[in-house]
Amino acid sequence: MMNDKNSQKIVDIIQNWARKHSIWVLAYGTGCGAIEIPPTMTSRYDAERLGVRGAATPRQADVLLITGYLTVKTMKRVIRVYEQMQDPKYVIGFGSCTINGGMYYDSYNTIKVLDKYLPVDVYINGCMPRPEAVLSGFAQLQKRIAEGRANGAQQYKDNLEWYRANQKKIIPNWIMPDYNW
Amino acid sequence: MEVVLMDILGAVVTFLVAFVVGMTYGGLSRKITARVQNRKGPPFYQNFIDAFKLGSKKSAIHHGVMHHFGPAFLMVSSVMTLMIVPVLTHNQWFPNLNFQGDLIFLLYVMTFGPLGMALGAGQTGNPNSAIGVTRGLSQMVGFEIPWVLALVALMIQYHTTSITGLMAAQAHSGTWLMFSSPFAFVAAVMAMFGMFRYSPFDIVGAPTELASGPISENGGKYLFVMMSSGSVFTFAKLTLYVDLFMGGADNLLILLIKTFALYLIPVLYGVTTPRYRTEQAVRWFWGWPSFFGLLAILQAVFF
Amino acid sequence: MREKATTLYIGPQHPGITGNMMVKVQVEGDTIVKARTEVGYLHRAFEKLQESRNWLQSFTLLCRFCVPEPDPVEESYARAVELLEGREVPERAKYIRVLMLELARMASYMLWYGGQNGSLGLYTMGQWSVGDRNYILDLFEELTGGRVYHMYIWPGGVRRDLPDGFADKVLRTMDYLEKRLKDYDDLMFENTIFQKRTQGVGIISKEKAVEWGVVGPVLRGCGIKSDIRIDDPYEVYDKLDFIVPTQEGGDIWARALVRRQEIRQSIRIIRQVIEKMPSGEFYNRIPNPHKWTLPKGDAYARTEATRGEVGMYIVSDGSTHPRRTHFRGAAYVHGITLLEDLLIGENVADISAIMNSLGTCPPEIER
Amino acid sequence: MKELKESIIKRIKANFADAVERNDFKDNRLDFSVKKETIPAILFYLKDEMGFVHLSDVNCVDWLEDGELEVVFIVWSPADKIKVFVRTRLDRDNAVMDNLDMIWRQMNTYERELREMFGVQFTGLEAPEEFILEDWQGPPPFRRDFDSAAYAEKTFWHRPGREDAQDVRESIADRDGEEIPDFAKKYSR
Repeated sequence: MMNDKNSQKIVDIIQNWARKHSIWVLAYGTGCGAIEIPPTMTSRYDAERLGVRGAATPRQADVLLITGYLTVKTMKRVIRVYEQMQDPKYVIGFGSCTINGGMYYDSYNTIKVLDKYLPVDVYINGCMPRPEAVLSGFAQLQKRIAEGRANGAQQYKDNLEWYRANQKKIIPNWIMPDYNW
Repeated sequence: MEVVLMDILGAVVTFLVAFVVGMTYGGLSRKITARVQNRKGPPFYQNFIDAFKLGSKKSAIHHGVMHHFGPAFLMVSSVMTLMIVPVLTHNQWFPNLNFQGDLIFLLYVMTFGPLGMALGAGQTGNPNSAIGVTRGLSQMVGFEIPWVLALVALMIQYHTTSITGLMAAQAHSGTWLMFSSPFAFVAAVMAMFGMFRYSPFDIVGAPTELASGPISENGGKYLFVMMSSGSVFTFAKLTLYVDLFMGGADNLLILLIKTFALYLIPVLYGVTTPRYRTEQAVRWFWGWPSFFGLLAILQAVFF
Repeated sequence: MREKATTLYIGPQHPGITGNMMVKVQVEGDTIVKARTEVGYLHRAFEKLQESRNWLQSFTLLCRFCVPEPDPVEESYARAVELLEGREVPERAKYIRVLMLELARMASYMLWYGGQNGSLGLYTMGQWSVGDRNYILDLFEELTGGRVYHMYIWPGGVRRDLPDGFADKVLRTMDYLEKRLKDYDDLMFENTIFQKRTQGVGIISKEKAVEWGVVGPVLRGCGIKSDIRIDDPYEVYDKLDFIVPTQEGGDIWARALVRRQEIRQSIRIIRQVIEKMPSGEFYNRIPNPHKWTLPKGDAYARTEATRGEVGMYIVSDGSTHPRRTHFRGAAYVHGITLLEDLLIGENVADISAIMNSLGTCPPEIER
Repeated sequence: MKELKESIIKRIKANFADAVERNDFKDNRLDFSVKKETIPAILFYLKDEMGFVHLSDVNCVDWLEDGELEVVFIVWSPADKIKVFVRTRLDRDNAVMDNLDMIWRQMNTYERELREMFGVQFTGLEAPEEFILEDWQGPPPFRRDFDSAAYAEKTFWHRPGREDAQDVRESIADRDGEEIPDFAKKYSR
């Protein structure tokens, strides 16, 4: 019965609805964008009313919020954290510097294009994005989840070699467990 | 035969009611916290969505058998507690397995879950979990003393070791135990702070200290089981307090009013307090709460 | 018998860390026996990048040095440039700068209120104070166009004059915040559990404070009166009436009390600035920035920020670009050597509280 | 202020013959250039004998043309309210100095950074080799002959940014299916 295509579709819709309204964001401030996260979460903007809530460890989180530029050293940890998260998981690129490097275009220590290394579901542009922009980014993610289009994790799994090659290109000393889920 | 079937059906109904009520209380506590904090807060049914989402997540991690059993132990402990506690008096839909001495049995069952969880958390190999578990056990040692003292006082005073016996005593005398043995009630309520693990006794999963303690490595379905067992356990504990000290309840509405009033005590206190360190928490439990427990015993013996 | 030590990694992904850094601690029971910080997760090589920006373009980078309070960095840099070039700043611009710096100090302390209490598990405080901080950010937004990054203090003055009615808005906000600070006191400083958690934790003695180069509120919490606004006055601080609070003890509680009083002094300074602000020019125009050269030499200017002394050292070789800039952050001193030493012997539960009370700001360390 | 500066210069000159002072600053600043061997002695003297207890800053300037690295120490006296710059020049290819973290404990951090970023070696410095960078294989990055932009160009993916004259209103309107009124079209490029 559960394998039936139509019932699977209904289950998907219900599950996506639940996922949409319960977004647990990993508490990892990778860059200076972390400064606008407290206002987003606290009384004036109150992201919790949309179901957005912090999660302390990657095992419990749904969304990895890349708050700004990633240095090579942080990149390694971010990949590790991302791979520890459980499906379904989403990545939000936050700030101009995740899109094309922003003002760090000539820095030797920051990556410029996040989506070559991790599958990004939603980008929020601006430096700094205002809390309204962050909320709008979450709303955009919710829309994509409800439509079933936020499938970055699947994309990562399918094209793991390509992502790995890119990651290994900038991280010389690669000691990481295999990604097998 | 029909009686047994009815009992099983009743147990399922009890569990479902406990789950729904516990979850709603969790959601309401989030709402109340949010209102105190000047914000709108999530809808009161947010916990259901969270639980459903956690249940629908994939769980690909595997840390060994005990890690799987940890949440299961918690669930078993919660359900056993729930089964022993009389939910409503004289209602066929809420049967319970009460027997002479169930109060003593209950003390053991309530510690069984955290111990099983400790085994599970130990196997994940996460140091945060290990430290969280030690903290949890220390805190349990702390609040068990006033809690046991309060219960022993009741047992001595009313010469019974069963919950229904105590309820019968209250029905007979017409006064609630919280008025006839106030010291035991105060000690038990103070112990309740530790049981519910709201601030200032949220030292087990303190996020800014230990990520989230024993549940650090548990996401998805594990967390779903733990969340639901927590909700069931919340309901069971609150009902137990209502049974012991507030004369039980005849219908669901009375029960909800009484339990929610009790539930508000740790929630509202927790909103305005930081958390204790482990040794401070244990010291707190061994201070005034234990003193009130001793007073309760003195009252039971001499009056 | 020696207990087996457990290694705990606090960070980089950890809710209790004050940014993107790591503290690796070895724990015996609940006591820390060894602590090692690891930084560098935020290294963007600002000082290298500034060598390929001209003197004015550097400002986009400057405010990213320490995000909670970017204005003292801009101020230090602008003042160093003015010092090197000998450029005069109009009197009105000086007052506006002080207004800006004190507003930034308040915003930063509001964030600290949240961080310090969050580290101890009192999340309500953070919800209140970070929420109220938005009122200050609204002022910034009206004045500069940005909530967090302002790029408002320039060499030669400030970028724009105050808009009409801005002073009234500032005063109204100050009245509101003064009222709210009383609520904060009730929730935080009169809370016995907060006192129990902070008193006697993370103690820095007076001698140690001097030896380890402690600055700012942390030093004042050790009972030493030291404030660059008084010692090495810049802008118009010598014309303003305010006190530098000190507190004996050197523990988290003392540092919290110092900050509690300082935020009130900031309100006092802002009111005086609004009252005394002269009219006139606000900007001594610089030449075309693409052709703007500074004379050969170097300069160092420093500013009192919420974390302590932040300074900017610039070297010019007579061209349109800086030869070298160097930023001295307070967290550079507090966040590594001092933290490693301070954590030893403390309870593992207090790591986050100690880090917050020192005002550790990782982007300032690695830049 | 002026007399104070003069007396400080006098005392330093009396004890350290190789110190070259500069005293043409308008503010409370003094400047001494010394040989690198004198650095520990002069810093000790400034701290212990003259009350310059606070170390404000340590940093390094790369004078590529001269083949030299210049290390600058800035110390501050809370009592006299004077800041003193002490500077020394090192050979760029053989940049070695004595370890100084017994004078000020926080010097340890500065030395680690200078070692990593400029390749200045401090003999006797006890600290892990890596400080900010991880697995870095190039030359010390803050030296001027290291080209950050070229390295970034070579190592990372790049994506061109939005051009300054571009108007995003039309693309936003396209995405959301909005109608741009005719009068507004005139202004969009």
